[in-house]
Amino acid sequence: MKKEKPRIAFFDFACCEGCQLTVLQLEEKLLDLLDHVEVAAWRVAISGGSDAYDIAFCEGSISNREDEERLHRIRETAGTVVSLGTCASIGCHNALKNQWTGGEVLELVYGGEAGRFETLPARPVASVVPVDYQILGCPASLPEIEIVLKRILTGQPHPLPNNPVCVECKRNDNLCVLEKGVMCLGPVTRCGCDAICTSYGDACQGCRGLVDEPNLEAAVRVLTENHRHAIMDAVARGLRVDRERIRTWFSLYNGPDLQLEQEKTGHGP
Amino acid sequence: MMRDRSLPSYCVISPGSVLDFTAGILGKGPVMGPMVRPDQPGFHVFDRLRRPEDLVLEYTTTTMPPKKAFFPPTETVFRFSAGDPPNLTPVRGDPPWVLLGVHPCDLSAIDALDRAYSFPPPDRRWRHNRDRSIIVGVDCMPDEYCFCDSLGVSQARRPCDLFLTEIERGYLVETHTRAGGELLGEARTSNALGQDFLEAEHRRRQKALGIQARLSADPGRLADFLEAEPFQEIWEDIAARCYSCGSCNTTCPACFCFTMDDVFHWDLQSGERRRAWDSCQLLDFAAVAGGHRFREDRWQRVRHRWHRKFLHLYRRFGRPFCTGCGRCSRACTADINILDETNRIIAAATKGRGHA
Amino acid sequence: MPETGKRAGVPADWTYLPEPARIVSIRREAVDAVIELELADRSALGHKPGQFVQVSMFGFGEIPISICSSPTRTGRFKLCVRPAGHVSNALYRASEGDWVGIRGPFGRGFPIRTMRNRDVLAVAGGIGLAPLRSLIQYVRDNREAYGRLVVVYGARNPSLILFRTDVEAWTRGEDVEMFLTVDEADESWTGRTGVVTGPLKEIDLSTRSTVAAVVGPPVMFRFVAAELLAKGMNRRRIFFSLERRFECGIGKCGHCQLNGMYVCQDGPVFRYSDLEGFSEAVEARAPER
Amino acid sequence: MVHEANIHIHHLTRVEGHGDITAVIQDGELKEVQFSVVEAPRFFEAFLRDRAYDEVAHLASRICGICAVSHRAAALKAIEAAFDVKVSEQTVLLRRLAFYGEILSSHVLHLYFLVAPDFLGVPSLLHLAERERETIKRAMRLKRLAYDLCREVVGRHTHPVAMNAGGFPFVHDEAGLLRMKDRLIEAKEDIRETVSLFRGLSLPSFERETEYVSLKHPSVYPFYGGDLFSSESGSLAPEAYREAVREYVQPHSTAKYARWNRSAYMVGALSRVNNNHGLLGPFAREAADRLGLEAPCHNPFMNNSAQVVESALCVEEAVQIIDRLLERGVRSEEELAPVHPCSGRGVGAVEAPRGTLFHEYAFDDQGRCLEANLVIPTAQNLGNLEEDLRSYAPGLVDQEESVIERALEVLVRAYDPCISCSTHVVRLERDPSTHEQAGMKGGSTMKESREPDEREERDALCPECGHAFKAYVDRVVQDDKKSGMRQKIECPVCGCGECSVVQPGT
Repeated sequence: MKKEKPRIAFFDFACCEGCQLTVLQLEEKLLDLLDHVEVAAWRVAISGGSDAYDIAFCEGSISNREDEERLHRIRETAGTVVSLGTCASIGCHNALKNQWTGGEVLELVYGGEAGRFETLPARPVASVVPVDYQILGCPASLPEIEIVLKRILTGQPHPLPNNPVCVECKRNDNLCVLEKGVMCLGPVTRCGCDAICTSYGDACQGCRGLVDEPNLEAAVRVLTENHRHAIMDAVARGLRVDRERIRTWFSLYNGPDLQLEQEKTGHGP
Repeated sequence: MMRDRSLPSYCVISPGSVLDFTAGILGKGPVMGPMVRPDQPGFHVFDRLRRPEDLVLEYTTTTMPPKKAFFPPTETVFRFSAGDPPNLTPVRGDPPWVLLGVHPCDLSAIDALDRAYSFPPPDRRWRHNRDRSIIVGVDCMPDEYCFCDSLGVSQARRPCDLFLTEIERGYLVETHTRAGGELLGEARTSNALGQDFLEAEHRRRQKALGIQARLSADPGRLADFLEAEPFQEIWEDIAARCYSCGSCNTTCPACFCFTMDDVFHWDLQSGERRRAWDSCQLLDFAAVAGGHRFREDRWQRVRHRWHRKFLHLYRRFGRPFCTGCGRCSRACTADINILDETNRIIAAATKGRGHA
Repeated sequence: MPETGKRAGVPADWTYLPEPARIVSIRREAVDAVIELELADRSALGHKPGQFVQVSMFGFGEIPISICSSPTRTGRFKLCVRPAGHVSNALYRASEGDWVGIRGPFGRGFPIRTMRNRDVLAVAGGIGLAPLRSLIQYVRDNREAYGRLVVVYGARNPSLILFRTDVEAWTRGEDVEMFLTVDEADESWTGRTGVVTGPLKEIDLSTRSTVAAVVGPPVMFRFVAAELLAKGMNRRRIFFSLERRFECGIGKCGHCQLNGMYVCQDGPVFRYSDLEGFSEAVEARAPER
Repeated sequence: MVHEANIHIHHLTRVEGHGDITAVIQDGELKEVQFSVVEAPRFFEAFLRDRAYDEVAHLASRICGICAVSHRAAALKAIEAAFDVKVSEQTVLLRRLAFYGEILSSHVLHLYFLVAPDFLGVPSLLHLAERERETIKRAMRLKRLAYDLCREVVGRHTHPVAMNAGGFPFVHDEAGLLRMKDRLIEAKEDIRETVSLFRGLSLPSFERETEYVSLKHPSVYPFYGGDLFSSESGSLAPEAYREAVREYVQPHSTAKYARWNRSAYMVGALSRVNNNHGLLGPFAREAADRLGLEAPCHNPFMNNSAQVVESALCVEEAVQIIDRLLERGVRSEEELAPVHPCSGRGVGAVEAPRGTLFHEYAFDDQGRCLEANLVIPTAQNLGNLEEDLRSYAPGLVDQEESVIERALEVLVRAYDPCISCSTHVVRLERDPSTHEQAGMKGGSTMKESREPDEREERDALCPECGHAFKAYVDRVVQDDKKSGMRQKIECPVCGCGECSVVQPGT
């Protein structure tokens, strides 16, 4: 059964490289990984690099033509393409600029010079080339990276986790942050992060994207009307909690998803 | 087991002796009890007790129920490694917990799980963990979400070994099993006097009075209603507000659904099978390979929750799988209150039929 | 109701621990594989037609698969796997000599007692033929104890016909009345086309002495039941085998709950009359009452 | 001997982000040397607008996976300044502790994974698996220690959680802090070994004096804050950073450049050590002495040594902070310093691993961000890096091409450039002219700064000297602006008299 080790490569596009750094946190397990793969290219860690690889991890969003071409070359070379992290998988905050057209965003930043520059709407990897595995998270969570690596190496698919963050949060025995006066997107956000933010008493900002069939209508109503503590807290601080605010908040990571959801159900937040 | 006719027996333990008593148990094995987690001041969790002074016996309901002592949120069921045939090593369950400070509602929930998991064929993991455990109950004071009284569990004792009721002199201790008596062992106790019983009785009355929230029909009638009528509008109305986040199930002391999955170790030859809590409110709960989901619509899942708790399991085990602890209402991210909604169902069923 | 096999060496103490079983042979057909298994201790599985086992591909997970061989044949048993999820994919790709894990058999099988001395009508849609094959073989192996054996089998297209050799043998065999139909024919197809209700209409059943076993996709039940009822069959003599998600097989994990019943223990074979009033068994998917 | 060479190192490896080095040698003479950032732009300053302040803090850490704590802290300081929030001493101590985790992890990553292979002659640390198992293990241990310190304080290293405006919404575990303390003390041995390793590596003896800029604090090593300090011109309040830091754009690079008094300045570990030498504790000083690092040091390669010294400092001071926290007792900050958003503007300046980092935001009364300006260490360093390359490369022209290539790479790596941080990178066609980018003007919003005249201003930038002079203009003509006068100003650098800016009146 022993065949040649598959060759693995890491590439980054518009991103913070935090997901690759998270992979580096495998530490001793990196050596385990090296029992099963050869590293063909990993710019952050290794000089040189080879153009022959089987598994390509792509981090970051695609937002210019050069990157788009680079990604196409990667897709042609690699048998397996993995989008690593939320930027690569759903666009993340890079896609926030997409709410404006390319011209507008440039206008916003570069004023009269806009004509000199080129930018494309930031897109997840899967919108440019077919992707075999998706890993969510900003940054991707180390246990999930491990699981996906193992699944790739054993030929298993990795369906996106489809439970809301609440499930993992409760398994961690946490008091709901909503009860502590923190507004939270956990109930409509995909889990897989082990509810790290809420476990530390922070709000879930939805970095892993929406679950399938989220009840957005309920989410908006809950966040604007029902939230005993959280709303009281916000109001006490002189903040308006209205649909507009919630809608902006949802778009933090879910811009593209929200659009889809809106098209599908005819309503969104 | 032969019934010990001398049980229950009574004695009184002073607050100071409770500390010694706890310290004594801590010396013998792992103990779980309600305590304040430093990062969540003001709220209590069941967790492993390491210092006797951390135990809090007067507390409002914990966020998560004590069932995790016997059925952890995630656990390894067995390990496998390559071989001819492959080696399968069962992973024994949790340590034999002494579970301290369990409220009557949670005792009742453990009893419910005992029945469900012992129903043939039994879940031997649960039985294994339960058989080795000792449970010390404690009486509680209800909050606005509690409606245990209308489900008849506010004075539940089964399956505890010892039960404490706070009185002037400390705690009135009821010994319900021989194991409980052994646990009490050398703890400094005094005889229970008439006054102590009166006080405990008074406290129970106070508690009953304190429970404002009530189910407006007894569980048996509720089951009949649920069986007889569709209540479609009510389910759809709840579903419109529900996120399907599963918090109601994951905080429920009487829910016991789970899911299993495998992980490989890094040699990619060996690995383990893990079990984790699941929730029937989640979209994929009833999904089968190929993608078909039985109970695709949110309202079907909402209905399933009520039906399961108050109808199906009621019929099978003769009791609702709800103890009125109110955790799900507290935890609901969308403020759906199980009691209010249930009373709505009862009201809809009894409308035009006279009284509830 | 067996909680797990009652054979020697089974660690009855450990509810979720499988027994190793070796793949003796594997025959891949168009989109299915028929896998023949033997338990590590070579003991018989001891199942009834219509029961299922929980099959583990270690490292991949565990799935329920109905047993497609009859207990009357050998100590070994066969499973028919259609790759639909990652466990079944892995199983489909497995090789002879590989080890899997087995728990079970679980559930109630087909009512072979009720069927005794009566006519048996087996209606299969798609992969539903797998559990029925176990019943068909069983009836054929105990031929004198049963009346007519009528098999109606519908596949989506000719390439998706399961157990081709068996189907051919049944077609030829004098002890079976075989009706085969496909939804979508191709050029080579000379047989019947259309859904299973087509042949059902034609068959002349002695409704009073027939017991029907129906296995197929959820959408099939409604039409088949309607047809059988129209023929005058008693709803107590119509049996459905339901598909649900099973994780534990012993009525604990909750995934397969159908009203007050656990499909894994109380089913998967149900009397149609018992499903009536079960909103989730019949609504939208199953026959109108 | 190379007389003609066209060196182009595309997508330099073992740095954070994407950068190219270009060197052109003709007739044995260095004609051109450039370091270009080719990272895809991410437009943070654009999309931070309209975001609520807590989202701003959340997004800010996403600028960089390696300096996430710094970015988050800079954003929090800016937000807290804008809303006039005073955080507790405990919060400050914990934030400082998080910095030690981040600085240590960043330095260890850079030193062991990115730099050491250069000197050990391998393509990566992973290639040492056999030969130098101890070295690898030590690197892993230190990295794990740094990550765990971050985990203990802010949940994780990359993109801290629960590090919020006003304080932490959870209570830190004293037992966990105590365990960290023990591990930090144990780690001193690993730090000593690290000092020995880097002491044994011979660094090029190249020197070029430049302007060293960092924060400076009277009593605490200034990662978390202090006054802005330049080795040339002394102290300045951080809020006044715009008076000194002038950002501009070079056509060959998508990251912004910056200048101060000189045409370029340096930030980072070396600048910090140069400017705060007196604050090194005994353990860090021991490291500095063993490495021969004395302030002021003008050898940019010694930035690596300064990083080792700072690693020692992190371990040393983290222990002190934990002691201080445990002594006070870690308490719930249930009454977090309440954050009441109001219309305002704030600047947050911290020392990220690679140097001084500025975040500036303006908010409306609902705490929504109106505008954002982020000045990143690597951007500030790029000018100085190029000047170093320009002065270092001529000494190499006689070498083999591969040797030059490697030497230039090593110099770039010494700066530890973190290119993903480049928040407001631009993409320019190759174009001979140099363009200055619109910065933020005090009191005005970005929109206002984009008056039609701005185009005129940009077009007038100096094609000769390659240096924008908007900084100069901003400073010089600030007063005149108030008079509403329009003024034509010539480039003070090249003196060609042809390039000029028409400064719009208000």
